[in-house]
Amino acid sequence: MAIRTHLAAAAALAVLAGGAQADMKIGMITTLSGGGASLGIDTRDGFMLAVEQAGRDDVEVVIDDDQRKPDVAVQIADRMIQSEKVDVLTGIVWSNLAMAVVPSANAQGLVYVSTNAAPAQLAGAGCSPDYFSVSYQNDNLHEAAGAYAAGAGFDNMFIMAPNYPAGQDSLNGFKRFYDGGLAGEVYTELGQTDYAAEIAQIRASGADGVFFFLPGGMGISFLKQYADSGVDLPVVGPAFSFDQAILQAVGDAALEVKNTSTWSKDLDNAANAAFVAAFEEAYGRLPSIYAAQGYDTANLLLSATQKADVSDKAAFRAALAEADFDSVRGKFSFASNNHPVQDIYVREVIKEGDIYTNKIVSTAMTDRDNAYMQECRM
Amino acid sequence: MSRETLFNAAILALLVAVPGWALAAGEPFTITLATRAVIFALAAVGLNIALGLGGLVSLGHAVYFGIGGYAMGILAWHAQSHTPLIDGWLTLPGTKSMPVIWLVAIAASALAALLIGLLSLRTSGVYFIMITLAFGQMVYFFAISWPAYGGEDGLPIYVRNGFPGLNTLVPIQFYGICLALLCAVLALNAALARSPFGLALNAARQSPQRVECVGLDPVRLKLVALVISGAITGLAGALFADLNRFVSPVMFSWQMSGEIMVFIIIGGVGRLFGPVAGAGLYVLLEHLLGGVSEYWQIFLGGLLLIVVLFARGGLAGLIAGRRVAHD
Amino acid sequence: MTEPVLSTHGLHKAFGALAATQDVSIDLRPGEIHAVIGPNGAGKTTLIAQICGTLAPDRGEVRLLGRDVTRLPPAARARMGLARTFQISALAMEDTVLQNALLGALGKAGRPWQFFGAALGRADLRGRAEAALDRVGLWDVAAVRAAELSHGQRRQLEVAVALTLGPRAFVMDEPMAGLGAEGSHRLTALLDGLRAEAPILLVEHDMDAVFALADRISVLDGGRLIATGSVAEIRADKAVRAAYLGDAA
Amino acid sequence: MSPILIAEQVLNGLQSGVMLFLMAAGLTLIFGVMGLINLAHGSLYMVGAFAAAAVAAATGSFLLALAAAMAAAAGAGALVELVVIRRLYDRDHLDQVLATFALILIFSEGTRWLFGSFPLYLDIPDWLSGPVTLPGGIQYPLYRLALIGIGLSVAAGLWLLIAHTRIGIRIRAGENDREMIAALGVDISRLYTMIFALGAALAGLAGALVGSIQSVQVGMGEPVLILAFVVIVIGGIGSIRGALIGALLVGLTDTLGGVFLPELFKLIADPASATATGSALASMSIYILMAAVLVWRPTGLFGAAT
Repeated sequence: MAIRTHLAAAAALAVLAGGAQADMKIGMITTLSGGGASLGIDTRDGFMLAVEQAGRDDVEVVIDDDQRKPDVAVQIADRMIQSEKVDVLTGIVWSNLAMAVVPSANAQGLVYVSTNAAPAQLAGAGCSPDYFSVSYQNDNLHEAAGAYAAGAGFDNMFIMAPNYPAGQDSLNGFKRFYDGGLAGEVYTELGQTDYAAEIAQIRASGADGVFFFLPGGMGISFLKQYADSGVDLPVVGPAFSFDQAILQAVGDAALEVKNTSTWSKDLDNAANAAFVAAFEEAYGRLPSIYAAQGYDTANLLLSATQKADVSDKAAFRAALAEADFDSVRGKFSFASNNHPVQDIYVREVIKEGDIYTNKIVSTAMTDRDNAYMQECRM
Repeated sequence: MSRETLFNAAILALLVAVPGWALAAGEPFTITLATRAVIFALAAVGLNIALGLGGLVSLGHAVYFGIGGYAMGILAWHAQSHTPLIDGWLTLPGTKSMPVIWLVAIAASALAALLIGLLSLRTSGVYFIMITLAFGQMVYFFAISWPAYGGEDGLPIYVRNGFPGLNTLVPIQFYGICLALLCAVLALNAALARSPFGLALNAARQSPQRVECVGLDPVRLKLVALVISGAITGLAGALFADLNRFVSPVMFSWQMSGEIMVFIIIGGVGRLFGPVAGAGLYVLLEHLLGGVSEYWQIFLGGLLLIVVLFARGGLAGLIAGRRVAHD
Repeated sequence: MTEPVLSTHGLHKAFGALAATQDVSIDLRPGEIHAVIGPNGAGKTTLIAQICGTLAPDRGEVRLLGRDVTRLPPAARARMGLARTFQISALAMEDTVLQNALLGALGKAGRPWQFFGAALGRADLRGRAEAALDRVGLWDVAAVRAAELSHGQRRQLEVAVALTLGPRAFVMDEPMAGLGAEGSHRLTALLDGLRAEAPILLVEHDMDAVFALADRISVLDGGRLIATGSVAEIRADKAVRAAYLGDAA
Repeated sequence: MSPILIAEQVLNGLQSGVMLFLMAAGLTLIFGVMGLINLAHGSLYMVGAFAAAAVAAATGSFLLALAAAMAAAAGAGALVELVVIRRLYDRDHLDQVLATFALILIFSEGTRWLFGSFPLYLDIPDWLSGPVTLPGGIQYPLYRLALIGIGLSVAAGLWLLIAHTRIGIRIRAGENDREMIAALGVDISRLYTMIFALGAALAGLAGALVGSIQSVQVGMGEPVLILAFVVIVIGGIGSIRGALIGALLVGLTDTLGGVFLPELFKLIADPASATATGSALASMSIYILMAAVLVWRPTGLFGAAT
C-alpha cells in the first residue's frame, strides 16, 4: 500500500539512509494544508534545515499533513507508530491536536518533542518524562505581556481573548504577572471576524492599554479594525499575531505594536544569525518563530543522538533533558517538567523596506520557567 | 441472487478479509484505516435512515456524531480521573465500559434528535436543510466555548475503553467490535425498510399528503426516523472517539455533517450498502490522494460533482445497476 | 330525513381580498353520491381542502359523523373515516401497487410503530389491501410500481387506497380528469357500486359522469353555493344555466 | 453602560446586518426564482475578497478593487451556473446540496492553490479611513458608516429593480411560474444566468467590503454563509424584504448579545465565569432567535404560508 510519507519538499531535504537502517526515525505530524498551513510549513522547513545542515545519514524524517484535524493527526500517529516504527514524534502546531496525540503516544512508549503546542495539561498533571516542549509553555508569552504591562506602568488594561481553553489560559497567564486594574475582560467568539463591538467597549472603558490574544485571521481583523477606529491606546499581545507571515496581511495597522516573544530574527547570537541567513538562503523568505522552534527542536534531537542511542530510552531522555545544543534563542535549558527555561523579549513591529517585521526593544522576563511545575509529578 | 445482493456480499467479504490481509502483508495500520471506514459507514448508515427512507436532508448529523463522541469522552474522563460524573443527592461514577458508553451515547443523541426534530420538522424542504445546518453550528459553538470538558482542546482518553472478554487495545479486536455493530445496524436498517414503519415512512417521503389521508401523521413518522437515525450516528460517534482515544468539537463541525452525507452519495442513496461503499471509498481516496497532492480535496470535489451530475446512483448504482422494486 | 354523514356550515375562506369560499353549507347523506360542480376558479378545490383539513376556514364549521372536526388535522379526520382521492395522483410512485394499498390498510389499523417483521408478511394488512385491489380490478398489477401504471389505473389505485380505510364517507377530487372515454366509463361503474358502502362527495368536471352518478348536485360559482338539488332540478335551474351550464353547453 | 456606547453598538449591529443582507439577498433571490439552495454562495464571497485584494495590490485603487470583486464573483457565478448549476434546477435539494458542497471544496482548495495559504492584504482607502464624530458625540469609523450606506443603497436598488423594471417583472414572473415566463418568450436560461450572476456579484461585493476590515483568507465565506442561512430562515425564503429584516435582526442580536449577555451574567455570577458563560450563550443567541421564530412562524417572518 502506498503510504504518503515524503512530500516533495521533505523528500528533497530528508537525508535518507541509502538502504541502511536509520538510527533514529522521526515522525513529523504538522499542518501542511488548509487554514493554518503556513505555520506547519515553517515548522517543517526550519526542522528540515537543521537536519540538512547536520548532514547525518543515520536520521530519517517522515512527514505527514494533519490538515489541522485532531482525528487525522491521531490516525497519522497510529500509522507512524504501528507501521513505520518511528522512534520520536514531533511537529504539531495546535494545542488541541497535541492533546489528541501526545498522551496516547507517550502511553505507547514514544518520546514526543513539541515544536510549538504546549498546553497546560501537559505541563502540569498530565506531564510525562517522555514529553518535552522546546517552544515554551503556552502561558509564557501571555505572562511576559503581563510582566511588561506591569513594568511599563499600565494600571487599567482592557484584556481580550477568544472563548476557548487557550484563550482562557491566555488571560489567566496575563493576570499572573500583571497587578494593575482591569478596565475590561472580554471573551470573543472563536473565529470571530468583526470586532466593532469590542472596540466600542474599549473606547468606552477608559482603559490605558489593550492586551489581546487573537491568533491567525482573528488578529488580522482586529488590528485592521482597531487602527481604523481612532482609538489610539497602546496595544500589546503575544507574538502569534505578529508573526512574519501574518504581519504582511496586517500592514501599517500593526506598526509600533509591542509583542512578546521568545525569539526574534534580530536576537543577537551567532546561532541565530547563522539560522536566519541559512533559512533565507534556502527558502527565500524570512523565518518565523515556528521555523526557529522547528530548527531548535531538530538540533535538540540531533544533540541527544550524539550522547545516547535512541533505543536506550532512559539514556535518550536524559540526553534530551540536558539540552546540550546551540539554541537560536541563546541560553536554553529545561525546567523540571521538561518545559523551557528561557528569556522572553518585548518586540516592536517595524517596517524594513517593504517588509513588516519585528525588532527587540527590551526583555520582559529573565529565565522564565512555568507555573505548572508543582503540579507535575513524574 | 440480484446484482445488488452480490454487491453487498462482496463489500461484506472485503470488510471481513481486510484484517487478515493486513496482517499477512505486514501492514497493520490498514486495520486502523479500515476501522475508520467502518465507523464512518456506521454514521452514514444512520443518516441514510433519515435521508434514504425518510427523505430528510439533514445537514446537521455531526451533532449526533459529536454527542456520541462526548458521551464516551465525558464518561471515560470521569472514570480515568476518578471524579464522579454526578455528585449530588445521587453519586454516579464515570465508566470505561463500552456497552454502557454506547447506551448513553445512543440515548443522548436520540434525545438531541428528538429536540432538534421537534423544531426543524415544523418546516420541510430547503428550510429543513438550513435549520439543521444552523443547529449544528450552534452546538459546535457551544462545545468550543464550554470550558468544563476541554472546550476546543477536546478531551484525551489515555486508554481505549474496555469490552468484556476482549482486548480492545489490539486493533483487530476493536475492528471486530465495530464491524459487528455495523452488521447489526445494517440488519436493523434492512428490517426497518421492510417493516410496517418503513412502509409508512417510505410513503411519507414520497407523498406526505397520501400518508395523512390514510390517517397517519407524516411528521411523527419522520421524527421517529430522525431519532433512530441520530441514535445510530451517535453510536458511531462513540466508536470514533474510542478509535482516536480523543474527542473534540471538530466532531460537531458542519464539514463533518457534509462528509457524512458525502459518504452516502458516493455510495448510493437509499441503498442498504451504499453508505458502506461510500465511506470505504472516501477513506481510501483520502489516504491515496492525500499522498499525491496537498490539494486532494479538489479531486474529491470533482468526483463528487461527477457523481451527483452524472452517476446519481453512486457506486452502488454503477455496480449493482438501477434499483428494482422490493418483492 | 337521516342525519348527514358529512356537512359544512357557513364555511368561509378568503385569500387577501379574494373570497375563495363564501358561506358554503353543504351536506352528504348516507347512500348518496353528491356531486359538486362549478366553473374553474369556483372554489371547489378550496372547499375540499377545508373539508379534509389541509386548509383551515376563516369561519364556519365542518362536521363529520355528527362531530365538529373543524380544528382536527387531516390525519384525525381520516381516522374517523373520511377517505379522500386526489385530483393529481398522490401515490407513493416508487412503491408497488400492493405497497400503496398496504399503506391504507396500515393506516386503518392505526399502528405504524412496528419496526420489525415485513409489512408484506402481515396477513391482516395484506388481506385488506388485496381485497381492495381486487375490488377496483388492479389485482393482476399488484407487483407493478405505481409510477408505471397508466393514468386510469392510478385513479383506480387512489380509490383502492381509499377503500382499504373502510371509510364512512368518500371525498373525490375530479377522479375522471384526464381519463379517456373507456377509463371514465369503467370508473363510473366502480363509483356507482361504492355508494352503498359509503356516500361520495364528488367534485367533477365530467358532466356525463356527474349526470350518470349523482343523486344530488351542488353548484359553486365565485365561491358561493348557487344551487343544490336533484339532477333534474339543477338541469332546470335558470341561475345555474346562466352561470355555468349555459356556457358549457 | 452609557447611551453613547449603546448607540455605537446599535450602529455596529446595523453594519454587520447590512453586510449579511448582501449575502442573504443573493441566496434568497436564487432560491426564490430558481428553487436552488446554493452552499457555494460563501465561496463567491471569498472570490470577491481575493479578487479585490489582488487588484488593490496591483493598482492601489480601492474602487477598481470593488469593481473587480463584483466582476470576478459575477463571472465565477455565471461560469458555475452555466457548467454546473443549471443541471441542478430540476433536481431535488439533496443533489443541490451535494453539488454545491463539492463546489466549496473546489473553490477553497483552488483558491489556496492559486494564492497560497497565507492571508492576503486588503485595506480600506485613506479617504474612508479614520473615525468621524456623529451627533451626540459618538466617534464612529467612517468606513463602517459607508458600509451601512452601501448596504441600504443596495437594498433600495434591489427593490427598485424588482418592483419597477422589466427584468424585475421577469424575475417576479419566474418566481410564480416558470412555464408562463417561457411562454412570454423570455429566454429563461439567460434570465437564470443573469440572476445567479447578480446574486454572486452581491456576495463578491460583500466579500470585498468586509475583507477590507477583516482577514482575506481561504474559508472566510462559510461562517458568513451559515449566518446568511439563519437570516433567510428567519426572514422567509424568497423574500428580499424578509432578508433585509432578518439580516438586521441577526446583526443586532449577535452584536448586542455579545456585549450585554456577559454584563447581565455579572449580576448573578463572578466576573470571570460570567464573561465565559455569557459569551458562550451569546454565540448561541442568533440560533435561539431562529428557533423562536420557527416556533412562532415556521415559514419565517415574510415567507409564503405552505
